[in-house]
Amino acid sequence: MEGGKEKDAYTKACGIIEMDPSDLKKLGAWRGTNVRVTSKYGEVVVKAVEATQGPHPGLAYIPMGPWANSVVNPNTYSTGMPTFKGTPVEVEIAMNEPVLSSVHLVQKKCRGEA
Amino acid sequence: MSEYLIKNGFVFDPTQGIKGDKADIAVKDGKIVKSTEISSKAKTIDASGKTVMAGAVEIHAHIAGPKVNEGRNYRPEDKLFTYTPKGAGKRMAGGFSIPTTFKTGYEYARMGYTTAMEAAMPPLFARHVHEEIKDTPIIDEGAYPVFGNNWFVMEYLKNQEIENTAAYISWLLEVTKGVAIKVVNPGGTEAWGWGLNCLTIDDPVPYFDITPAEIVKGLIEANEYLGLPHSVHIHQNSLGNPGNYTVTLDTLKLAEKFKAKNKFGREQVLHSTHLQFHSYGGDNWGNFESKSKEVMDYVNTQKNITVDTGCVTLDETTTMTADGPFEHHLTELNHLKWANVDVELETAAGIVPYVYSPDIKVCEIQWAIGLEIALFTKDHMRTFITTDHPNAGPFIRYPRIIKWLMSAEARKERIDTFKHGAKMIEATHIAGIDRELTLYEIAQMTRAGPAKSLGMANLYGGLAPGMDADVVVYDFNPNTPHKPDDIEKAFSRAAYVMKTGVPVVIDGEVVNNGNKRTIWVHAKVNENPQVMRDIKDKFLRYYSVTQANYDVSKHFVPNPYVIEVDAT
Amino acid sequence: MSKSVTDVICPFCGTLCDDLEVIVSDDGKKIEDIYNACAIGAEKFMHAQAADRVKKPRMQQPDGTYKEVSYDEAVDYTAKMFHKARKPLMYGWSSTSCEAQSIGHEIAEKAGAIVDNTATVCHGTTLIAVQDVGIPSCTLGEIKNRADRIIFWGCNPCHAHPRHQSRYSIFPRGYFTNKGHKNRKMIVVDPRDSDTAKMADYHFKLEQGRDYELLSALRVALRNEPLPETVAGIPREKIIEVAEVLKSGRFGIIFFGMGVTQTLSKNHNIDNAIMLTKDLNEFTKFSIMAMRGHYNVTGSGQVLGWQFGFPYAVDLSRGFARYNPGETTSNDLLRRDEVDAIFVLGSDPGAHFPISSVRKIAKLPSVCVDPHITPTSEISKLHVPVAFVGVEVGGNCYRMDNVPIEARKVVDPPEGMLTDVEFLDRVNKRLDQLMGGKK
Amino acid sequence: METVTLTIKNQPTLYLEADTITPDNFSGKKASEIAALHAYEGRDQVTLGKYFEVSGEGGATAEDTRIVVKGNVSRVKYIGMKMTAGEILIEDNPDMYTGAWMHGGKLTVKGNVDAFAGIGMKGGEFVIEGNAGNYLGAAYRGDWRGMQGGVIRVKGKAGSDIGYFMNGGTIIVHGNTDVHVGTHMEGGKIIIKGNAPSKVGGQMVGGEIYVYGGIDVMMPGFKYAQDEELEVDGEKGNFSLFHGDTGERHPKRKGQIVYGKLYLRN
Repeated sequence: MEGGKEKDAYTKACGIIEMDPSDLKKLGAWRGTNVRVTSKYGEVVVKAVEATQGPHPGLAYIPMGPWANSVVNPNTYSTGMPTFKGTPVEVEIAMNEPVLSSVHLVQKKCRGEA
Repeated sequence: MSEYLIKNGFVFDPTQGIKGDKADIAVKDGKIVKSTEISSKAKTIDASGKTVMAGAVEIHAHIAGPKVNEGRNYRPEDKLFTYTPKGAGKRMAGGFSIPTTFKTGYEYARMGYTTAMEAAMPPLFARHVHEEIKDTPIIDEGAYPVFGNNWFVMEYLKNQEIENTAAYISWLLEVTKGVAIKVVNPGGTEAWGWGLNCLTIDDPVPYFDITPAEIVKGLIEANEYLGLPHSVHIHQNSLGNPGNYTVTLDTLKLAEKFKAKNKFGREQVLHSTHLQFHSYGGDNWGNFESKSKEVMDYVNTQKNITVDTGCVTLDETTTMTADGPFEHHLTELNHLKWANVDVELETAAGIVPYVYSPDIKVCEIQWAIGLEIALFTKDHMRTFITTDHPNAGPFIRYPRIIKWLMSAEARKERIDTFKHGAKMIEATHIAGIDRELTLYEIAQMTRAGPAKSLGMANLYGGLAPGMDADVVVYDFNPNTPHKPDDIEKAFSRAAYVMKTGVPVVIDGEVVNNGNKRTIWVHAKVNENPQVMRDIKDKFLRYYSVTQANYDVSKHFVPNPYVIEVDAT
Repeated sequence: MSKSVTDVICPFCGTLCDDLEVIVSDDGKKIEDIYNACAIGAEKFMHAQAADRVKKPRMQQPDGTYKEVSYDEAVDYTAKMFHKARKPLMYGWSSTSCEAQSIGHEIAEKAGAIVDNTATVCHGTTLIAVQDVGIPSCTLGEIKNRADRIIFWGCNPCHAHPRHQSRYSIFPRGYFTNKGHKNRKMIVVDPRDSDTAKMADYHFKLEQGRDYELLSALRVALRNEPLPETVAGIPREKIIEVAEVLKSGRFGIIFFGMGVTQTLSKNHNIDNAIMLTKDLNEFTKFSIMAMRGHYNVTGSGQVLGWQFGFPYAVDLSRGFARYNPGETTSNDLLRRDEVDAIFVLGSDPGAHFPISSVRKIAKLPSVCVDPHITPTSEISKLHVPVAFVGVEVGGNCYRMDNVPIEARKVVDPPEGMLTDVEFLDRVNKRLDQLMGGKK
Repeated sequence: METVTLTIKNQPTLYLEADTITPDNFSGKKASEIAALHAYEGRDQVTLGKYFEVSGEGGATAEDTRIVVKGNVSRVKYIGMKMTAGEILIEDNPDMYTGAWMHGGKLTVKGNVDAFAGIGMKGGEFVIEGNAGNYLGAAYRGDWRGMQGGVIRVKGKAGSDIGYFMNGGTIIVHGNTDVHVGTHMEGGKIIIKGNAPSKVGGQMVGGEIYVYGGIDVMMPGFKYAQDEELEVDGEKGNFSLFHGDTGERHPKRKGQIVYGKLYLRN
């Protein structure tokens, strides 16, 4: 994260969704499968990984960065703070779609291409 | 260089004993000079029909540092509809009870104050205090580091090690760029580390095996050993509690056996601050009453004590003090928002908003006590006007306090609008006092007196040749009839203020940001390897910062005025 | 010959460790090694040394690519943007020095800007809560020396503040805590089995979004009032047990993080946590502290505080300062199209704001001042690289407990590279010229 | 009573801050003088006349002055701020701070209001025929003195944080609300005729909250006291009374603890 946001390491650390092993199984995904995460507010392709800090069936976690922010609830309830935590999402397999780097993801979203 | 002649004003200068005589004040290169020393090119300021005094000196206010800023940040409602927009050469300025740094500088200057002391600097936060001082325009400022609950001080004084205490004080003044020894609720604030307090001068401090009385005596002794410009400056135990005047007298009596030793002309060994909060009788809020007479009868007999009033102004304000347990007590009483910071090894601080309402009996009595202290005073060179800003009210109310002190009619008008006037009169002396202070006495209480108590009488508070050219002209003619409100109006917006030779206020408006200085005291002592070892050890084991990152580096004090003391 | 620089401040997180030792090459240009830092902090220092670092300002071209421009052109573009805009947003300020913040505020006054810092998406809701109910707190050394009850609520210091537990909260042996972690009971509240939660004596694995109810329940338990069978998925008996544990300590502390500030109820969660702390002070001594993220977000709040009276989201557009989160906060301003230009320094909203806000930034005249290439720099009209504060230039910073610590310079910046202070100073002067002495 | 009609003719590109639109400011003024009153768009000081067609003139006093605001005012803030008397009718949807710090008079909005409407309200009558945003009748940041008096009636639904730090007066919402109703409430009355999802009456010290619909999750610090037959907003109903928030401090009166009251309609 402090090593450079255009770098692969950032994508590896944050372009992921941590899921409970039982949820992965239900989805038919393996560790490292690319998945599409969709909420009321947007969608993003990230890599599914097994939660290291678990277990928590039904609960998934995209750490931070533009991947998470593509799907979070921007409602601030007039406090200035978007509702970053607790957004209901759907996860589906997206085997053939790439996980974009932070810079590319944001650029594409801003151009309306993603 | 610049020369000025302030002509034909009615001059009040206690340092020279001038009591309203018409006189001219000559200024050359930032200093007061004899009229014969300036050339014909000197710029003339016509002060005829007006009052001329030296720049006023604030001896005790909370205007810079962590708790002041927490007060600002946690009270957005204190700024609501109070802002003055930016102007030519002036930053925007806002806040009522806790103004921004810019507003602090501007408002002091507009009232004719040219020097102010921040009354409680937590050493660990000294850098923050100086950052704010740097951003406060016009006025000279200094800050008192707090010592009364400091682990080094308590450990040395437990063994009566005065020399080590003095060496530690000398070190701390230098690394924090501090001015004097401040003591707040000695021992009680350390006890607050465990949620406890010391309410008398003999309550032992948990774990440290020392009493508040021993801390105060030891620090007085160390102060005089060093010969610092100011004396020990104390906020006593049991502040704000009914019946606390006995604790106050007990503490003041500790000064009796000490004598001032310094080269600065200071005569007192103890300055007792915001005495109003410490002059309470009764044993609960129901039978709460004034004990100002008992306290001032003692103070009047003791030349080695100076005091300031801590006058209640009857405003909504923000209380803030290093007396952590007191603020917890207050929030339990008024249920308003409470902020607290305990500072490792050193001190603590608390903040609670407070509404001094003229409809509440206790507040009315507190208002009376503050004024009574000033009115019972026999020697106005030893009693100074403060509001303990912002604790008893904001400093912008000084002109109103001056009005109340100079006019029995103004006091009566105020009392007449109180909801519990009759009960208040029963519990106080104020209604029976017809004394009206003179402009000369006001000049003593706001200029010459505090400057002398600070040991800075050679610089501030007077108009004698050689002193800093801090000169104020008020649009007030003492020889013509006036209404009480004219006093308040004149002192609120000075007609002309000069700070070290630079005109900073004209017709009540700031015209120049001046050449503000930060004052600190460099007290030289003999090398003391033991104390240096103790300091190193405490940083390694108990502090959360390294010793190398504790010093306030020089660039935080860009325009210093260093007072040198040699105690070797 | 290499030389060692000691007592170096780590410009990563709000823990602001000040005991790093950095080994620097003899010419003062290269960092060779770092001691005492956590992995993230060490990476921050090494990143400054990256060979592919951008060294010149870059202007976005119509096709979306970037072209190098001079610092003079960058200063001119930035000043003209401020001159033209009627309500610019100046966002970030958390990864820079107080000196830079102060010059930024001067520009903001002239431009009628809104100054907002990263608290707006981290602990802004904490600041709202503090304004509503206050905050009993302390410095980190107090915790090291006294604390025997430690709560981590919605935070995971094992990952986000790696040295927090060893330096201040769990392991150190202090004056009254000479047995280190054996003196302390640790309670973690987190819906996940985080690595921090795994170390705890008690772990409340609560339902997502029910922090407010659980905090209330602990307060009800302290007053011995009846409770429902479960609250937030936690059984009543457990809540009562933990309330007793908290009461029985001699000095307790609640640390909380974005797990509470960003969850439903937001400021109310913190408000209730503060009130729980206040309640506990009727039984023992208790404090509460926000685990601040960026190393100098606290400093931004301090400087804004003494200059304007508000800790973030300060609207100077009408020539005086106003503040109201929900209106003057970056994400509300962007969502509602309230601003007509954006200047970013010391943060990366492109990565940290919801994508709907980021799209708005991309459409506005925009300047991003950042040593790194970031998602923000790559959607801004102008990217201005600067020296790393805390590595290549010093400056004052404030730790999460508001303790001021002055960051040190360790190595020289690349030749010709401006610092934040230098760049802002030039923009300020250029803006004065453009305004012709007015405003 | 004289009527001044403001019809918006130019939309601001940013937002217009028009705290001068009150009967207090309009009284005693002709149309041309009203058009010359100041407003702000960003850092630019502008006049009302730049954005509004002004017709009619103010009455002799605020009490005798009625203002009708026509057209799309969704980018206009602060209409009716600090008004003390007279009437304002807004035919469309005004933005934030409508009727903020209102002291008296009557303010009617035909459409919806955005956040912070009626904050710090002290008196008067405020009717919103559409929906209200967040922080309706709430306190300004940091102030422990929220709504003190007056009546706010919302015919539609309301957002979160209504009646935050409320001390007096009445808020009636005919529809549903979002989370946090009457948080830190110390006095006054909130009536919700629809549902309130959760966090209702949290940290409540005093005052009354009525909920006719459902609450998904109750706060833990509310304990059932008794059922009561009451007349509320002109209609009779049977309610279950809960006392709370028991996690909060509560004053005592005549030896009895005084709780906040939460009434759920049976």
